[in-house]
Amino acid sequence: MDSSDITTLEELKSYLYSAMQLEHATLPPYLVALYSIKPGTNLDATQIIRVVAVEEMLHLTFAANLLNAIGGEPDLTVPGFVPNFPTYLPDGEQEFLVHLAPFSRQTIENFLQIERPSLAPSGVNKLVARREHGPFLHLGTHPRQTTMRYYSIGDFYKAIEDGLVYLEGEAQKQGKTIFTGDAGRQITSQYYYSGGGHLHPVTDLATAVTAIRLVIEQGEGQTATIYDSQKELAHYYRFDQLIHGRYYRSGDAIEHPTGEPVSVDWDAAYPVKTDVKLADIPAGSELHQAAAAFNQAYARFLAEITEAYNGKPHKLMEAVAHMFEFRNAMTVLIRNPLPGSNGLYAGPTFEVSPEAAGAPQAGAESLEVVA
Amino acid sequence: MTAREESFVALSVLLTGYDSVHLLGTGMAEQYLAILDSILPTGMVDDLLAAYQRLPQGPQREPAAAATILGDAKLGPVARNLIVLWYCGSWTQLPAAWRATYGAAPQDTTHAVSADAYQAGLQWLAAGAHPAGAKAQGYGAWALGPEGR
Amino acid sequence: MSQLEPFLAFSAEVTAFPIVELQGTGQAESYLQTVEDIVGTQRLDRLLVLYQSLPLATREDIRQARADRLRRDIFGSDELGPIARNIIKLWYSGTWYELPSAWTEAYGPAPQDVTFVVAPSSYVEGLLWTAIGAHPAGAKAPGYASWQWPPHIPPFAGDPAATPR
Amino acid sequence: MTSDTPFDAVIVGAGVAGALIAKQLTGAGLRVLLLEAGPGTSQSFNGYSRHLQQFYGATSKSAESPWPPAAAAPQPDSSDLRNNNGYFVQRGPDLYGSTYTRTWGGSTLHWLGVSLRMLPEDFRMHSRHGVGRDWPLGYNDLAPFYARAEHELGVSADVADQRYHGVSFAEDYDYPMQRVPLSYSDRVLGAAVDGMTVWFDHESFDLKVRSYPAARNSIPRGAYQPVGAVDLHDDGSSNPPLLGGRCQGNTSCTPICPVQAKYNAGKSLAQADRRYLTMLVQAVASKILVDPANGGVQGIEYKRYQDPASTRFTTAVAKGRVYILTAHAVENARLMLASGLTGPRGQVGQTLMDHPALYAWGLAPLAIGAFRGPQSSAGIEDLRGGAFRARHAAFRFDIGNDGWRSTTGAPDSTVSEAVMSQRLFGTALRDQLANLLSRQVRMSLAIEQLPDPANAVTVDPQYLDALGNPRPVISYHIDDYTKAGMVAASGVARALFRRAGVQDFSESGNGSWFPSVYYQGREFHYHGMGHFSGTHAMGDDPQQSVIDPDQRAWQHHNLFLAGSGSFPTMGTSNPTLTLAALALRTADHLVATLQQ
Amino acid sequence: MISSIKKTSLAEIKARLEQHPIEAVIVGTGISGAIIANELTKAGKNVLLLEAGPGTNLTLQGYNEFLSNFYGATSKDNQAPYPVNPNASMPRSTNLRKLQPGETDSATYMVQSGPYVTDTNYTRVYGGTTMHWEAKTPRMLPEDFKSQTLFGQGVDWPLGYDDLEEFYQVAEREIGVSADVEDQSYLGVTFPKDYVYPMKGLPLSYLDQQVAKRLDGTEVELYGQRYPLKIRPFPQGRNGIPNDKYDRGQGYVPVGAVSNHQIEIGERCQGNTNCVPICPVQARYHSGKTLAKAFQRATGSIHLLVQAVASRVVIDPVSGRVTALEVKVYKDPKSSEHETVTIAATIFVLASNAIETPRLMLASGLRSSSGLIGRNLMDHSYLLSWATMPEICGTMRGTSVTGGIIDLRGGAFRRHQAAFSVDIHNDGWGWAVGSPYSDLTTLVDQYNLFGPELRRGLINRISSQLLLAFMIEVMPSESNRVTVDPQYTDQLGNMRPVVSFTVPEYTMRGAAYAREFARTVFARVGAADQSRYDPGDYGYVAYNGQGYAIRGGNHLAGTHVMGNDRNRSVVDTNQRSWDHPNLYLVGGGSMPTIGTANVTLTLAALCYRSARSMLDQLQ
Repeated sequence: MDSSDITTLEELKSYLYSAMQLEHATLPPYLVALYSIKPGTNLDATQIIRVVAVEEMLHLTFAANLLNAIGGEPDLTVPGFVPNFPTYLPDGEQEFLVHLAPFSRQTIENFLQIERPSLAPSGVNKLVARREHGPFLHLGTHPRQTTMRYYSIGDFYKAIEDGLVYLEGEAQKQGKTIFTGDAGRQITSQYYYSGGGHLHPVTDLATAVTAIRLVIEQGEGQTATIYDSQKELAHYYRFDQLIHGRYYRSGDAIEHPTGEPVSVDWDAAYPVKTDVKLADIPAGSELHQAAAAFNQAYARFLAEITEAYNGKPHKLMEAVAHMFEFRNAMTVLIRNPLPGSNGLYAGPTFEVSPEAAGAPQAGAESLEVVA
Repeated sequence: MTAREESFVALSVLLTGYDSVHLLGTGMAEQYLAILDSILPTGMVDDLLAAYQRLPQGPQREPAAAATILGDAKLGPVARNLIVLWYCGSWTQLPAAWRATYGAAPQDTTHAVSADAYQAGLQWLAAGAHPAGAKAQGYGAWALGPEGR
Repeated sequence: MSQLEPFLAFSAEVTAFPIVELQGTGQAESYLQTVEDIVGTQRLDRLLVLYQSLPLATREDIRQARADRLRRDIFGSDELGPIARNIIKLWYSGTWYELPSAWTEAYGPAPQDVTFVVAPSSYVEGLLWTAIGAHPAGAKAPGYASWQWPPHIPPFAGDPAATPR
Repeated sequence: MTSDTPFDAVIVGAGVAGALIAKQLTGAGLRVLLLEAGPGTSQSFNGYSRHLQQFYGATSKSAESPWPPAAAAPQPDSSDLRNNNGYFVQRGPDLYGSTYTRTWGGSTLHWLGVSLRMLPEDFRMHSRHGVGRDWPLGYNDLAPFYARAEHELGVSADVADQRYHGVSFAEDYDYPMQRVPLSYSDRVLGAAVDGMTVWFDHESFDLKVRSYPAARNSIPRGAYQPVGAVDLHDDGSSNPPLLGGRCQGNTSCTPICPVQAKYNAGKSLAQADRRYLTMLVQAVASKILVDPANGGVQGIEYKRYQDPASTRFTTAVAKGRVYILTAHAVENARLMLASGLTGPRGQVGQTLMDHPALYAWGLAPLAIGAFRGPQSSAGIEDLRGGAFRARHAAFRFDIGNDGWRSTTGAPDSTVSEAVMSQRLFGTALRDQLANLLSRQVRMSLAIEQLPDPANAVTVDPQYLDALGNPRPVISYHIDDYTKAGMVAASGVARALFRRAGVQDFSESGNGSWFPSVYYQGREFHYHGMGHFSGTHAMGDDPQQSVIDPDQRAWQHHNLFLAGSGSFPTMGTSNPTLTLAALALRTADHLVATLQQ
Repeated sequence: MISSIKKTSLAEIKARLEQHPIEAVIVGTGISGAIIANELTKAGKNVLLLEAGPGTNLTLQGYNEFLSNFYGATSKDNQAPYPVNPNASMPRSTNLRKLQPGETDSATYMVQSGPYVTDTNYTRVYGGTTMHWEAKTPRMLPEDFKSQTLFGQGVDWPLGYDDLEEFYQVAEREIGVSADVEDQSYLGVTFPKDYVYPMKGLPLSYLDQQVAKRLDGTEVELYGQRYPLKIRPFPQGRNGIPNDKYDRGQGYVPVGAVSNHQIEIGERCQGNTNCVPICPVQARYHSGKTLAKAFQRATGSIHLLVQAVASRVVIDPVSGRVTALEVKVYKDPKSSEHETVTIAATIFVLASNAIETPRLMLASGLRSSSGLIGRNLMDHSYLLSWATMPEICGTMRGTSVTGGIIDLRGGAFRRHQAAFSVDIHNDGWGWAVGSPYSDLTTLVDQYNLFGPELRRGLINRISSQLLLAFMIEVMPSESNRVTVDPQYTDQLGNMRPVVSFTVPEYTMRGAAYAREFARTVFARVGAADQSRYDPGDYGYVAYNGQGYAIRGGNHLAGTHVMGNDRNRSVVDTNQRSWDHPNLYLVGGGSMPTIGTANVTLTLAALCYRSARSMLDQLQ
């Protein structure tokens, strides 16, 4: 048995929690880059980043469905769920930091690192030694072996898939199943905003495995092809189109897109201060208040999603509507000059503390509209 | 006061937003009920009062009044006329469609009911003023700020 | 850039949107430019200097005095009032409205003074929509089914409905 | 001069001019016959109270509502304008928007009581501004008579407020009573408006909301005794007034002051010496009988009716040494023309003027207590004079205390809109009315009009009244001078509302039934101010005027035409005080000549 | 979906014409043309599509340019996104004016010869009027097909509801209709057992719910019968939540934005409140979605020629068959420079719309033996009534319309007066008075507000706006018509349509009742009526002493009516011309009456039916 193997249900649950954390962690960087683009410019880039971000939301929801299916309780309000940027994510070969940064070539390259397709060579232990990184959060690490990490996100998910197969197999032998979760807690495509038919409930091993494979495919892609099984371009290649300035077409080879040109204007973005913190904004200023209010609202949003993932799936629709409101709040912050920063602009800081979220249960109520 | 008159005043309270003390204080209640009786077809005033009696209590009362009295094709125009009667002391001819459907009394013309009714109009009270040409507030009172309602 | 700060301060007071939100539209410079191009820098200067000379509102009574002065000296001015009103409309709708003919006769026509949407993005950034808890038709969509819930109308400082007078 | 008739003077019309002359002449022991076309129901307190009840019970509370005409003495009504089928035969092109009252006391029964003096420059429009014509008299000639008229009418004002545009007063003069206090809404508006500067060309005007002289009783100065309500009886007895010593704020000057704190001509008539005064009411003068040889008047034929509802009458002739027509600017001209007397070069009836007026109305930001106080207690007078009058009309503003009553028919219309259209009821209705009614603001913008011979009263035998007297036929248009004044005035009103934060509803008058004129692509709805004048203008030149400065007809040595018809121009003053001053001046002349 | 639609150059077309004879030429890329093209290519037919517009919106960039035009337009009218093109002009409402009796106004593309001035319009771009349609897709009522028999009004259809039912289903699938059968089963409309719409119904807006709260269950009385009222959702050609029960449990896959590369938007409506004039994400159906399928499937056998304006239908005088179509192909919308080509084919399908199709026929001198070409022009008459709700209802959100009142679409009263369907507009008084801009200018310029009072004033004034749009039935009348007149031509020299229209008395009776009905509804929900009809309005119609501003509905129909009798109709039930056996005139023009259903779904159903007949003819 490999040291990466999952052998208990609790272990599986903690893996799935990490998966949710991982999927969520990519959202803030994508959104900051997306909304830093000046309106009316970079139409292609806007579409590309937006679609990827939406799919990360889908993956997050899949992870929640998986966790719910085996009787877990997704909780996005746990302290530390939202990383403190910059943060580390695992990748295949080398370490890199993920930043909250404006749209730029460098930022897109950063995104390519995040989505880089890679699986550990066969026969190699998928866990590799982890270097010490100071205070930064580590995602994709082994829940039990904190000094180790997965070779790639793909390996991380593969471990989950293996764990599911193994544990369900064991359970079946005893006439039981690990899929004991309440089916009513599953989020279906009815409640998920975009892409009809993509999201399906997880109720047994088959649906669980389908879900995991979709996440892997949509995200990092498989090494052999740039399209996933739904004939969609994997995230890595979507971003790659911006670097190459050309769309991929069916049949194109990796790194050689031959489709229509993609026009990118790297300068048409607000120069948001990278990894901006509340502390960078003059205390007491309107801007500070607005940034703090955003964090607070974001924390409430996570609380609302948590509620949706815990038996009130219809709440997701409302949460999504609130997410659209964040878009507006984010663009407001991004277009405000940051005082004393030589022409840089502010942005959302995503510093979400339990205090910012208010009392844990008060989340949904406090979102009551003011009419 | 008869039960019917009491019911009429209670309906008027609902319609005008003034309490019964104010309404009875105008001294016009009996006269207004008589006007309704004289202009409307037989039984319609009682229909109106019955509709009022059927209203639920609580927060649904106003919406129900809006729907079943003011929103009713037959009773709505009558109720609105009654409000104007209280506020302005004048009767407004009912809408042509109403007259055609429910029958028009010869007295159903737009007219000021009486000199008393003019002076009793609630509109002046609402404005924090006095009927033009009557109930003057006294020399120089106009230089002070208004006391509304 | 020198004019931007007072322009924003004035705009914030007359639109009842904080500067952060005005900046957040990304339109501040182009609106300032629009106003300057049409009415001239000097005239806008005069408006902003006059604005800056208003008494600071620290107490309730002075607040009223300030509002009265703003109304009398700027909105009540033949020359500056139409500009001030146009600045409000600019922020709220992204549209520059042609100045009244009486103004043009008195202070001279400007060739650019026609009713126009400053830019497609200024339509999208109109504060009108934010104020009413909606979104510009055709942009910033609030998401599927969002329309079935009551609107989220953002609270704002000085709302007469929140602080009965 | 010896007397071969029982009367020294026959006066036609018991309005303010007739009343003042009658009072002066009888005071001098001269015998006066006063003919009044309308009924005398307003003489007694009870009769007056019945008029008040009539007003309370009227469906439309128009200016004429308490004063319905007798069948034999019809009068114009403001509702006639809706379909142009009333007493006036209006030939246009524009509609003449004013009305008057033919009853004992005349139009002072329903006037507002504004008693402004004319500006010195108003008397010299041609010399000063190159438009209109000059008066044969100047401000200084009239000033003593103004003072006396102010005393007769009982005008409340402070001299300190009234010195502007060259208006001057004798050194120790002040009005008989203190000014009427400004209403709360005047003060709120004043706080916003005062210090506002308006530029016309290169001339600047600082605006101020100021109290105007009002013929309404307030707090007397010194020994002045205000005159209250009239109570005359048929037997000639009269009771001391019980009411009307002071304005109570009935907000009803027009159409009727319930307590008669506001001056009406009856008050002067009640003071006439009854020993020398004979009053005939329901006596409609129908023809002036003239000696064709010398133009002298030999008598005035009149038709007397017994029942105001009937048109049965008897005809008689009144004779006196002199004849004084004080019937009204229109009625004087009409009677002359009906008698075939057209004046020098046919000027009788010509140069009819009014103050076409615009309304500006809106909602104040806070409750200002509309519908309280005298109907109006302040105005803006600063644009009554100035060099701009060479190019466009001057104007003055009256600030109303009666909400939108004149403009929309509030408060009834506000109630009706809320109930019938907006379908409100209960507390929501009450809240809305409380909120809207108390914030209503209205101003009248009265615009000067120049004398134009084409604007005229004429008669036409095909248009007769029930007694067979010809009805007034009116040709009228509003010229560019006045229209340009409308543009200026509405611009000032708009600016003023802006400073005061008043929500402007004036534009919503576009569906209004008030007549309208078009100018520079804009539509202006206007109404009349009841300021009829110019129909028998005075002058120094017997060829260029109908009467001399004593109001004596150039062509008829014993005929006087008194009233605002005598004005060569009218500036922006409400005409009553000036016509009262002229009447007193003529009375002096008559006393002096008749006592010889 | 990724589409591989390409324009084909004129040179290529000419080259192809020599090698492969074209089986069907279709004029117009709106929904009728698209459906027929798709059906014919499914059967392997060789099709040429002609589009008068330049087709810039074939790409996402082009589509977004339309959106950007809209954002930047001062007037946000129906045609705001679509550039002026003098070679393929379209009606625009912005410069209409009231006509004096007997006057004709030729200042706009569609010549108005009165007496009523209509602001009805259609769009001459790739995708046709589905580019700006609102996408309401109610079926016609069974009684609508028999209005002469049942009510003594109009004419009966040669087909009945049952004949069309299966085609309604196909059309609902193609358009991608979101609705729930239980909401749409009323007044005799039936569905097969187990039928569900492809997607679930869109939720009612908060505004609808506030109205429904107080209105549902109340009744109105009309000619002795009582009609209970209810706020119901409309079926919408707009992506919602797919119904997994659709197609016997197969489910439904919505079609999102059509583009030449992956963009993945439009699989679900986002509530842009902008269905008209352009859906920013293409969640609302437009015919480009259908054409994308055709091109995807049959790249070689379908060709699209843009900037091609059909100018003459050429007839063999002996057989009456169409021998060719003359087409003016222009190089640049700004210039009249063009080349006239003659295109022969086996069958010809005119699918340009109920104004342009008769215009082309009449311009070709083809008046039809029944003389009915261009006559019986119908369009729904709209009467607007607007009011202020007693509380803030969040107006200006959601799709243009989510709910309304359909209870008076049918009933015995139709003997006396027109039926109507009522829309509750989620965009406030925009259609009536230009809200919210007019509210802003009134508050700032007239009410002299600024600062917090202004902001609160806007909230109170806009967020509680309620607008009821009454879509009133119009019956056919031969004097309501489209004609042509050689003195009125466009830049290419094609004759422009001349429209004469009188709002029929039957409709005005319905309008007068609609006004009363609106007052009743307002009274019941406690809304304050704010409606005013200006006698200076171009669409002002006086009726019985009252005046009403009547608006056009863009539901054009009747101008080449179908029937069983060749002397009283222009086309047969397959929309084939009685006079010209290889010519099809398709679209709303074939509809004998329109009832109170927005015409698109029904005309789409007719096109599916006709496609079968065309395939038979091409065998």
